[in-house]
Amino acid sequence: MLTHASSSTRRGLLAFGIALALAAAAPVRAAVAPPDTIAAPRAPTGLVFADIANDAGRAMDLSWTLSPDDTTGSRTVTGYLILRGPTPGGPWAVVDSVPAGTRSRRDEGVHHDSTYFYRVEAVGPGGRTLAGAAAGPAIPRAAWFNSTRGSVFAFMALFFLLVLYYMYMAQSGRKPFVRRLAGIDAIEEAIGRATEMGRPVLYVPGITDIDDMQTVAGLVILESVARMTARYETPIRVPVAYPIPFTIAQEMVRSGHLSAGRPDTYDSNSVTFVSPQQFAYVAAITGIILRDRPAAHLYMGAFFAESLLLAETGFSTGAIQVAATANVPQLPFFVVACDYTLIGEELFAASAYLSGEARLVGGLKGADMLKVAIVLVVLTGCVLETFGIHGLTRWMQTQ
Amino acid sequence: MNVSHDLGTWVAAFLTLCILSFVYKDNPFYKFAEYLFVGVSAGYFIVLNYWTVIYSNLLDPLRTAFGGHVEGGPFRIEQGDYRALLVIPGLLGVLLFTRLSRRTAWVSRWALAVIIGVYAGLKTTGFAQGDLVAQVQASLQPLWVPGHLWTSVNAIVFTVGLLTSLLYFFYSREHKGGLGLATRVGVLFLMVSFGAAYGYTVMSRVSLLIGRFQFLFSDWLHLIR
Amino acid sequence: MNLSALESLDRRWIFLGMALLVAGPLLFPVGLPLEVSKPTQEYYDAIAAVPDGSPVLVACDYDPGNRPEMVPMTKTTLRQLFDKHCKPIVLCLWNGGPGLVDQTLEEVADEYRARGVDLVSGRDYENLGFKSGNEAVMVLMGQGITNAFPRDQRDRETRTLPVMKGIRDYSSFPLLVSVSGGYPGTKEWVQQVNSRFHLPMVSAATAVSAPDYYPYLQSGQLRGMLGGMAGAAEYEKLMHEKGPATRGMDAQSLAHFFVAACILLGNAVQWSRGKRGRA
Amino acid sequence: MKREIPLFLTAVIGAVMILGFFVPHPWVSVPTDFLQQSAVIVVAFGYVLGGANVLRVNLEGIAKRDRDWPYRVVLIAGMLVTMAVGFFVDGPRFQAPGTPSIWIYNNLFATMNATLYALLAFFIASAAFRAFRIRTLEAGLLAAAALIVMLGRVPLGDFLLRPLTDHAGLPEWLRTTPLGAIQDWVMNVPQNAAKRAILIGAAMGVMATGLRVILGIERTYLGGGD
Repeated sequence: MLTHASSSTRRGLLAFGIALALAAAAPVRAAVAPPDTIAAPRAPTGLVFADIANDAGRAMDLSWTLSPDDTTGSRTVTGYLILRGPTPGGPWAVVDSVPAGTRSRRDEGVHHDSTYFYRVEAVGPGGRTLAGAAAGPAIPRAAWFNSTRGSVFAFMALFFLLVLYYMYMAQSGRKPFVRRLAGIDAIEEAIGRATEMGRPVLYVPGITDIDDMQTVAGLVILESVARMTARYETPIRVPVAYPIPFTIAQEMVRSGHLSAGRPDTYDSNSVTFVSPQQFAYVAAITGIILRDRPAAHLYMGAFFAESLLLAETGFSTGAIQVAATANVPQLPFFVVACDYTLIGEELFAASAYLSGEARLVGGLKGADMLKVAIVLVVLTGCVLETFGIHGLTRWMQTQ
Repeated sequence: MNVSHDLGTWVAAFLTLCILSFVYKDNPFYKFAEYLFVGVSAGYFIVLNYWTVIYSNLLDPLRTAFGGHVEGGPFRIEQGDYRALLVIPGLLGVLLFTRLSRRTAWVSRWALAVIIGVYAGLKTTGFAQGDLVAQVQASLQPLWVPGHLWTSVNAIVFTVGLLTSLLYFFYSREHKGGLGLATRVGVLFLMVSFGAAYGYTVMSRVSLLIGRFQFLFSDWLHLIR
Repeated sequence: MNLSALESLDRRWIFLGMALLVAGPLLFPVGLPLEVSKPTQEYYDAIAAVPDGSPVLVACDYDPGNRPEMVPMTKTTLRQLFDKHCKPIVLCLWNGGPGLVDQTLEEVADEYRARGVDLVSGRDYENLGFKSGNEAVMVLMGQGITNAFPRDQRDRETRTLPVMKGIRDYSSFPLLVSVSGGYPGTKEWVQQVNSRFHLPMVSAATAVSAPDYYPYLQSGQLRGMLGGMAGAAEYEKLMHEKGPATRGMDAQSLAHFFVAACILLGNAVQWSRGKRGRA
Repeated sequence: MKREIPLFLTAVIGAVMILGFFVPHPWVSVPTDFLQQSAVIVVAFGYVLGGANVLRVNLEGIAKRDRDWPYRVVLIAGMLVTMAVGFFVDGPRFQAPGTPSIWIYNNLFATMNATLYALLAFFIASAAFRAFRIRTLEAGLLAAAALIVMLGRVPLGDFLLRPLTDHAGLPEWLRTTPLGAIQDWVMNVPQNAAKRAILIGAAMGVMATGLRVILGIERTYLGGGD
């Protein structure tokens, strides 16, 4: 594994030891035939090397034609040694040994952009024979661009440019049109209903930590929700599973009250830290649902198996429930038990729409444009494939 | 009845029943088991991460680095042998603990920034290649295969489902007219996929219960093989 | 029948029904006949196509929470590999998993040792153990398996193990088997390793995540897949085993019918109430 | 200082990681490899920190004598015993067969972990009964697909149908596994199409987030404060 000169010598010695062991074992294996009848094997020929494309220059592929004596059943050849040196004249170091019948090897002990020469040697009980000339100069090139990933680069670059363009547009005042999601109306309706009934709103920002973007989206939506509840003077309850989202949730609710012009109504107990433990968290939420009887349940964020318990308990109290998650396996439980469910990326779209932040909206618009591009690519590709033209499909094949 | 004589199995069976009692109602036995579980798993995670990562990927290589047994050469970093450089992640890891105090918590952002940066990069490229490009590429299929009517019908249904579902998540225009029609078709496909997910989730959950009953009946009570 | 009585049904009656329907067939098995589905067959074929004796990377990303689905799959997979004299290189990226994964591996190895097959840990198979970091570990392994895992589950130095000789990075493996309980799991291996390092892979997944992996199956990113306990049971059938998944399928069948009945009955109750409401 | 340096670090590191995907040259790949190794290590510290947090929260609970404080004592006892055994009794080979750590793992951790998830089987049945409402065409389709998959994926469905469908004149799939075959079709065609759309959409969401994090627009992870 190590490439420094001294280490490759060490490695060479190791491989040489293996070769000696092979040679030492050979007389035992050749016991059936008298040892003196076995001649040294004839040399392997045609050693060729090939640099591996699109790599960091850490390996060189070698292949050769077997020694004519390397046939099945023959014991003349027991294996091959691969030798490597910095010049056609050596000094040579054994870098690998392979058993008889092997035609190729990858030398992974090279350093990028250095010059190497290779030789291959047949080993048998009768002796060792070095192949005629050294192959070289072999230079493992370190590539500056992995050309098999061109299509990934193209899609990524297109996407980033679109997003940046629309962000720029949005910031310079030409905010792109983004339709209002039906889910947002549903959230407002639920809050309105809770206000009418004089009961609190329950807001659950998911069960994951801040490293999950769904939690972030959930907390962004929380700010808008808190603004609405502050305006209506409806209490809000926010149980949070992790410490960092907890502090952020507090801030979001406070700033919601602030931007509604009601900093005085902010209740520091409305956001509570529960426990990252899934079932303890669920038990706390179902406790709130059954005890405080909120009239609106908003589940916005990442949910796992607990979605089913939340949706069912919430359903049984007759509250309006709106859910949003990008955890697809949990969506069916929300869809059947909630009044409205934001599906997958609608969670992020809602957070962009509600925050109204130009850059988020710009990002949304950029993603929309890439969707149009994908629809066009799929349509074009399907037509091309139907007529037996595979160029586009092949270009998108990546490594 | 020939029940188990192993203390561990009895402890495990007792805890299994404590937790299963939750389906009757929340009770002290369930709570006992739940808190014990949180404690044991927190302790176990610390031990596990210490020995398998902090010790083997950080402290052990650092000891070698500062113990004077430096092998290899100038290129060892290329081979993933970082030695003394590992002081950097070690320091960042320790910085995380400034979170325990409110006043020093901002220092932990440095460590957090490194993690967030690494995962932002990894996820962006991983999703771009594995999900976006590879999935779009696999969708480029012939819509008409002569002589294979059923294959062709499926290819067309699939493509219609894919494109209309994709358009459902289109926010730049109101869902009216042609787009409205497409998104209404798309939502039907989405609902079928949620139904399938529902069915498979049922299968998963039932399997877990089967596993627990298999434990109680075989390991503990020896009722079944 | 008066459905309105069911409206206020205590849900514990449903729990009881579920418990009885699962327990019954476990105690008194029937053994319903199984048909092998296409993804399962492909999973089996992909492993069968691996050259005999080669090392195979087996990522066991689960914890005891998924045990009834994951462990039977892992065991049958290991048996298919050991039968081919392949060398499973096992690892686990889930915090809760390494103990369970290690025992599963050792139990299967013990079966073979009991039959007189000479299997030695570190020579014929290897458990690299746990590593935190999810995707970062996966990509790091592309630079060198032993760089990510300098020491294994038994605290041995992995570089010196005979089984690791000749294993450098992903190019040393003909196949990756991802036994996946969720995140991180098959999806992340597809994104970070299958595409990036061009390593063919198959997935043994929980039923919850199986539908999510169907697009990968269609695109060829996955060569085959076991979906949930049903997939595990079909795989056992292909391997001529009568394992825990096969034995659980009767209970599984009844429980599915029970849930289906709950959906229909629950809605019938609602509809009858709705009609009365309108009348 | 408190915000700028982390934002700068994230931006540079994120950009280098993306670059490392396209550029195999060691000048880029070596730093990215080092960053990945660093991430692995820092994440492990994160778990230790998580444990320290659990300890702190529960000690506070006990000090305040809150409602659940006796349970919190159980929690802390379980945690400390597990750690003491893992660090001082077993050491780095704590996962070898027969150690006290493995006993705790098997009989306490694994048992309770598995049983907590098994509870869901009960809840899924009651949720099916009480919170699965077919009020719209969409919900109807969802229910139909769910029923087909549930009954088609297990042997009992086709076993019961076989006496009805096993007639010589019918096609093979209908004769042997009618529900299984429909289940296969649902999974491979309509559900697969929608899943792929969701997958592609989610990929764009992640990429957009990645871009925002790198540009320093998305900074929620920095938490509150100045």
